[in-house]
Amino acid sequence: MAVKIFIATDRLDSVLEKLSTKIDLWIPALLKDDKSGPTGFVPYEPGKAVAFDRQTTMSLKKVLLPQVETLLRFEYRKEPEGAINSTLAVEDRREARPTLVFGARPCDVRALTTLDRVFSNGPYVDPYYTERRKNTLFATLVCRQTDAKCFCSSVGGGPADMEGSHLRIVRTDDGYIVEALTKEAQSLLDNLGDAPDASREKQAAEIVEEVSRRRVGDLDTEGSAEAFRKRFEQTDYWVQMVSQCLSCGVCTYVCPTCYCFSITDEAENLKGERLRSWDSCMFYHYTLEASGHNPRPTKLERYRNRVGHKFSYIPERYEGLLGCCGCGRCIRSCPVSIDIRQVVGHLKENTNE
Amino acid sequence: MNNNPYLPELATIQEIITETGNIRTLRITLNDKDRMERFTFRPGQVGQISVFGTGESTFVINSPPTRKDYLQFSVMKAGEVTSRIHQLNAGDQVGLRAPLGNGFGFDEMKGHDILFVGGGIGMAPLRTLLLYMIDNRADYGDITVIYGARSPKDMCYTYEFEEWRAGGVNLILTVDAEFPGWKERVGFVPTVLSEVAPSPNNRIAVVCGPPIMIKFVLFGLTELGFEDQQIITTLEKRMKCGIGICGRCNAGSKYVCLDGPVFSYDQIRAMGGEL
Amino acid sequence: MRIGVFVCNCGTNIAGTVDTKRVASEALSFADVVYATNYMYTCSEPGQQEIQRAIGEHGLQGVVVAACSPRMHEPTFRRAVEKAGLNRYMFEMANIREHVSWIGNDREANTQKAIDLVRMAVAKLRFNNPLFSSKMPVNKRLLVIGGGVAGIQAALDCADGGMDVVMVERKQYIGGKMAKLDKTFPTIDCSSCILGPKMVDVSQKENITLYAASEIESISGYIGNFTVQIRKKATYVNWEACTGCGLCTEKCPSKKAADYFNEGLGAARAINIPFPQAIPKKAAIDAQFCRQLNGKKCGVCAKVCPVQAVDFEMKDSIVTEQVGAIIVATGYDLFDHSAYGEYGAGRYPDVISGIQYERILSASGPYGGHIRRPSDGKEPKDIVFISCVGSRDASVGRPYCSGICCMYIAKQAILTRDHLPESNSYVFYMDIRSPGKNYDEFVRRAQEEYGVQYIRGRVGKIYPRGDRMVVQGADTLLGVQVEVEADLVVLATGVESSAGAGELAEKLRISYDQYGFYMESHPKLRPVETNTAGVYLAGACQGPKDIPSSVAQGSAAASKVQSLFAHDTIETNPQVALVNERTCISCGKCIQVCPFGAIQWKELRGGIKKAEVLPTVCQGCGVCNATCPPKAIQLQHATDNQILAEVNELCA
Amino acid sequence: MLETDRIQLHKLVEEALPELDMMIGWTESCDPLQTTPVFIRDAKLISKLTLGPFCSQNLAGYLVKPPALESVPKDAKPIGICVKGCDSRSLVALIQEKFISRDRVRIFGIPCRGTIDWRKVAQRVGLSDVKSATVEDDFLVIDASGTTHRIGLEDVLARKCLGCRYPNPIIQDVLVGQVATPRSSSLETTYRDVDALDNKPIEERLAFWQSELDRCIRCYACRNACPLCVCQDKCIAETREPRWLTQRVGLPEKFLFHFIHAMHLAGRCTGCGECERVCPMDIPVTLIKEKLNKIMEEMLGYSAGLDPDGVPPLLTFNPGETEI
Repeated sequence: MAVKIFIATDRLDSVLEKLSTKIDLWIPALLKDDKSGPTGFVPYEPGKAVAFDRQTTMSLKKVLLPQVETLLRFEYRKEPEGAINSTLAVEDRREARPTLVFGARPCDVRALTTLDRVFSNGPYVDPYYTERRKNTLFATLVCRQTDAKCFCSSVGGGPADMEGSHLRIVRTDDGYIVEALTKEAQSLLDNLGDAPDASREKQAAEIVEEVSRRRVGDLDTEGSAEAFRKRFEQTDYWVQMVSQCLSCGVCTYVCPTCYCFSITDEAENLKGERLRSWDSCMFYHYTLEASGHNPRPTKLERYRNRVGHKFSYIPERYEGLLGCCGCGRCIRSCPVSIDIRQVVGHLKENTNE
Repeated sequence: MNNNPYLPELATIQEIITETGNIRTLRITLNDKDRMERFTFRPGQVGQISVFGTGESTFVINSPPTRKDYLQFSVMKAGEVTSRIHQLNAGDQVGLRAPLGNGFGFDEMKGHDILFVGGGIGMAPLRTLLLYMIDNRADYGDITVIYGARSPKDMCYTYEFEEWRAGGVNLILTVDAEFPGWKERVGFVPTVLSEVAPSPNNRIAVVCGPPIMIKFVLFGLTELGFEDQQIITTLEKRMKCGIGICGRCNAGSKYVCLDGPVFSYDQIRAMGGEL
Repeated sequence: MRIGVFVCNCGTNIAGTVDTKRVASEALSFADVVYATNYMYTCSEPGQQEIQRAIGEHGLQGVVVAACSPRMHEPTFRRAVEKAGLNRYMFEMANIREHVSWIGNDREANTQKAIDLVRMAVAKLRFNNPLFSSKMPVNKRLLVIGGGVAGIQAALDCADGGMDVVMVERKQYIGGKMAKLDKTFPTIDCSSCILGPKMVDVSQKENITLYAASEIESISGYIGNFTVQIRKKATYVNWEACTGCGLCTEKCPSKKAADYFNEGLGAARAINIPFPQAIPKKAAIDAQFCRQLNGKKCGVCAKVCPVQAVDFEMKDSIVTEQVGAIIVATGYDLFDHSAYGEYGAGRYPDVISGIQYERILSASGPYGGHIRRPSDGKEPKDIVFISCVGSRDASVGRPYCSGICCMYIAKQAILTRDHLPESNSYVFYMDIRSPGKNYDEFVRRAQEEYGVQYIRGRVGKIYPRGDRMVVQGADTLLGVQVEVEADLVVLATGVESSAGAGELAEKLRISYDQYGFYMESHPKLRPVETNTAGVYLAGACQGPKDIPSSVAQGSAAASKVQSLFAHDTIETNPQVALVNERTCISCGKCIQVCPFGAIQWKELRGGIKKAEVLPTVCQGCGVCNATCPPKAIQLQHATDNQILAEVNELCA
Repeated sequence: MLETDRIQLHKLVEEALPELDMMIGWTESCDPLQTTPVFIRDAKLISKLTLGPFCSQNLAGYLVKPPALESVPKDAKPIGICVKGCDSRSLVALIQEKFISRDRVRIFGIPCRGTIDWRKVAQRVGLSDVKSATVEDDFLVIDASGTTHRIGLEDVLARKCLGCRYPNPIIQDVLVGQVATPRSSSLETTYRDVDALDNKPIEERLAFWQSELDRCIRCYACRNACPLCVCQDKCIAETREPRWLTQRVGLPEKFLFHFIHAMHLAGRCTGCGECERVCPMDIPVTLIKEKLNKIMEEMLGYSAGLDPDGVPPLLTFNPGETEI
């Protein structure tokens, strides 16, 4: 059982290829042939360039919560003589194969703590997510490429935070040191490489130590739940905060903790399926009722709800845990540069104004 | 329920009752006879009815748990799913996920006088509790029902008003405007409420109806001296999963599908706007 | 939903190349179909009864009939399902005859196609909703636009039926082109003798209101309830007072005004009554030629008028009329032959148009009925008629046949011989079109009894030689070039749409073809109706026509109006567009594009504007739906979801 | 020069603000390469207004998108807005379609020398931390990860700017700064990217769009950022009544969405490029609209947003037209 191996930079692809024979492997990769273009997690294919140099545009949540998945299939069966009482068959087919996400970031893995509580620890357990979650391991990179939009340390995480990860990846000058953090992960490293030599191990340890000391982001979220409740009715505050908002769904789709979904049926003649697809609380239709009433009719209520969800409602519902992992994707991808840190930061300022 | 809370149980429509021009009542039974026999729920809990190929929609189970021949749902034609439900016939197959939600605290109401205030289709959630109380009549004090609709043609459950009265219910009916042949009251529900002026002493008010009616009834009840915690209503929101996961039916940190749909007025006040 | 499918054999019409039994049995496998059968003649009485029986027996909520074109029997089947208690719009038709059995012989392919069409119809029906019509009151007044013979006939027919009629005529007199004619073919009876009494009737009927020298300003509303604004043009004579004595014309010093009635052959006074029999017989001032109106000192007419009817200050005025139906009878114009350079482009005074010759022939015309040529007033000896000038000639944009020229040339040639027995008439023609009753006989008479020389061929060139004209052409029957020297050349100028026809069509929201002729609803089955309900066509505004056809159409349009006016209310067609106010974004694009003016703004509380469809005006064309970006406006019987369902089935 | 313009703008806004309901402009954001829209009612905030090549957002859309202005009463004061050349065309198009009445806006016209595409900057300096970015003459000076980069402005301008024919506002009440010179005066230059794609074989074009649109995540940023996508909350991409699209994320749905979007803009798109700029997946979606715009110009001689009184060709018909 290997606990720790070294992978030279030029051997990464062959190691990944070997790994992909043991387990379904997902890696962060360029989605467009442009080194600064969008990135996301994709199933490994030989030769596919790993995008390790930065945080991915899209988070890894789709590994556990695909943008669209089939919940159920159904079929009406008719008697040959066109009987009125056609019978109905409904099945749910779930498939959760052992999966490894290689090259996750601490913030992304931390985001799963939110998803876990919602999908697996509520009064109802979502079997689709939960079964995938149980079968998925994360090899997480000690994160050295944070930028001005990252704030993981502000929301309880950190660039070297390995909570929820099964393997740790440290990028050194000439390669990667991968270390199994859990027993189940050890066998994955078998026959993949040799243990690192002492100097590399020392370098890795120094990196881990150095990164662990970093504080990424200076947002103070202490008391934000309370501050949000006080701000809730202050329309002026929210108008000021969201006037720029275009009400598009980018922030929610790139967000690793945004999990809201819709369920729709699609059928052709007698057969069909029930789909679950990502939805966004930024969309008008998200809460639109059949009567025409909409409790969150404008971007003001919708944006407020998003902030509330992450910094007030989720903490209130789930033992104080914030619904934000500080990855900064919503800031990076926002077409109008809205900064959620500002919105949350201001919550506590002059609450009485 | 099975281990997949998204998987509906198959059910068959036994009977369809046309209540009004756009409201129909379905009486359905689960295809699994054992399940149907073991099926229990609290008045006020809801079910998700699936019309496969169109989708799911949430309705309160408006038959009481004390009457188990069928589960009854009243459906007003409004959106895609309800329109499709209106095309169904007895014998057709649907899916059902139930019971969901919290239901009324009928035990805590024991020994109290009860006031029901319902408007239009809003009578549906009240009916389940009302029939439950009729079936356990001795546990409750005075039961007064104020039920209003736009016109007699828009009133549901007219065929069982006599049964309600026979069950010891003070049933007060009203319509918005004069109508040929109408012998009961005329006027909006909040107005009738202030005319009837039921005493708030030891009484719990259960309100359901269109938002505008609820607004004025709440105002009226407060005028009459009802405290917030004496007033109970059920909320409606767009729902998808019905099990507190999909995220949309929240009001503050509460999910209407999971923590509701029944809330007392003081709870609603604490939840903030966005209703 | 419970759907029944009925596949029609149509005898062997369909069953000959489609396995209808298989289509029916396949239909049973479609969602919601609970009953399917095939039948020999579904449209027959027993066939309809079978549908009604099945509706009762199987609790059907919707019916699909796979048979012929819905144009044929959709109304039949709708009535049938309605009798059985279904809403008539819970019915769909799959056309497996015109679209399948009649156009292919491959039984297998046909059967498969029929199955596809039925599957599409079923898919659509699953999204159908019951539709209901409403009733609107009918204002039983008729507007006739155009006072030519067609309009006169329509107006008189309706007035005889007791209806109020409003007639609007652009010129200052009614009678149209026919009033200018001398005699009419093939009977050679006097045009003004047969038209005159009808014109008088129009002026004397109490229930006809005549607005001459007036034009349609705007039209709004819909069948049964139109509001019409009429612009009464300034005539500078108070017609209430004018007695038509003619004193003003006599004294008018402006003697060189254009004589429109005589097609420019004579000269008129600036104030005049166009012709003695004019209805209304009222004088009007031609502002272009009036000295007083052109800033010179005159005012003679005002001074001599015994009733002080002349009013130089008169302005156009607008009157509003409410009507329930409109007959458009705006007639035609004659082709301007100056387009033909080879015929002198209108530069030779002795190359004239047919209508000018008509005025020459007329006893009330500029030459008192004596045939003279315009250049020097000499009696012509050799006269050449040339047909198809501005007809059947794509090079001048007139590829169609004007229908009347062959006949009027024959008539004019005969009349010429009557007037000038010594003269010679030649007719250059392409083909002779004489399909009416007694028409061909008439042309033969011209050739055989009157010795008119018919030369089949096109004229290549006309040019002057001395004081005569040389007509050069080919005799295609003999295959030789011919040259005829003539004193007078009459060009049979063709028919074109009336000037301003397009603008009027826009106001009426009716469609017109590329030549400006108004489009009928159906060329065979609805020849006098337009696609705008309540607007009917009569006469040459719809296409070239002779007098009998114009009169017949006038009466036909009148009968359409009378059957409309036989009801106090009309049922609206619910197959129209409807706006979902919740999704309407108030962009107004539907209002801009609606060809019928059927959409207007509706103001909601708070000043928010939303589009609103006038169901009686809407013709269900769907342009609005195609234009509406959020698809908030939907055709009730062809919603996006219905069409998408059909497309999905087609692609399945 | 930029600083002079900024001061001029502040002065002009200061004078105008008392007569305005509010002023919409740009201000600095947490990203040195991108500004963020700012809505000013308080004179104290005027100093935050900024100008220059980082002001890429087209602000015209805010005039028609809820809730910024929906509740503004009819008799309210006009709204001040900063517009570049391309933004002004959007404004003109909205005026043409009567979404905005001309007298409800006070237009501060900003001649534009091109806007910066942060992706092009990233291609040169990497995605590492950009600490600051300034413009010095024709250069962009970037301090990123401790290194100073000096890049020619021309090399990092947005794609749409390179073929810009209208850098100066079409309409304005006041002009801030010096008139700019158009980068293009011909269809060839403006539509060079369309032509380049059109010249490829059809299979290649199909493959191009398949691979580009495959990245679409249906976040609708392109739609919501488009100033002329006036349906917004009522967009048929999300409705079931009618149901044009399913929620699946296959290519058919993505194609359908993007082509419906483009068709709805036929004869209306002013080529501001916002759809492309905001795409988180870097899909060149403006190219689809550019193709339509080119057809409009060639076939009907029409270019949207140039004439406040013009009628878009698809909203009219000519009575003399032969095929009606």
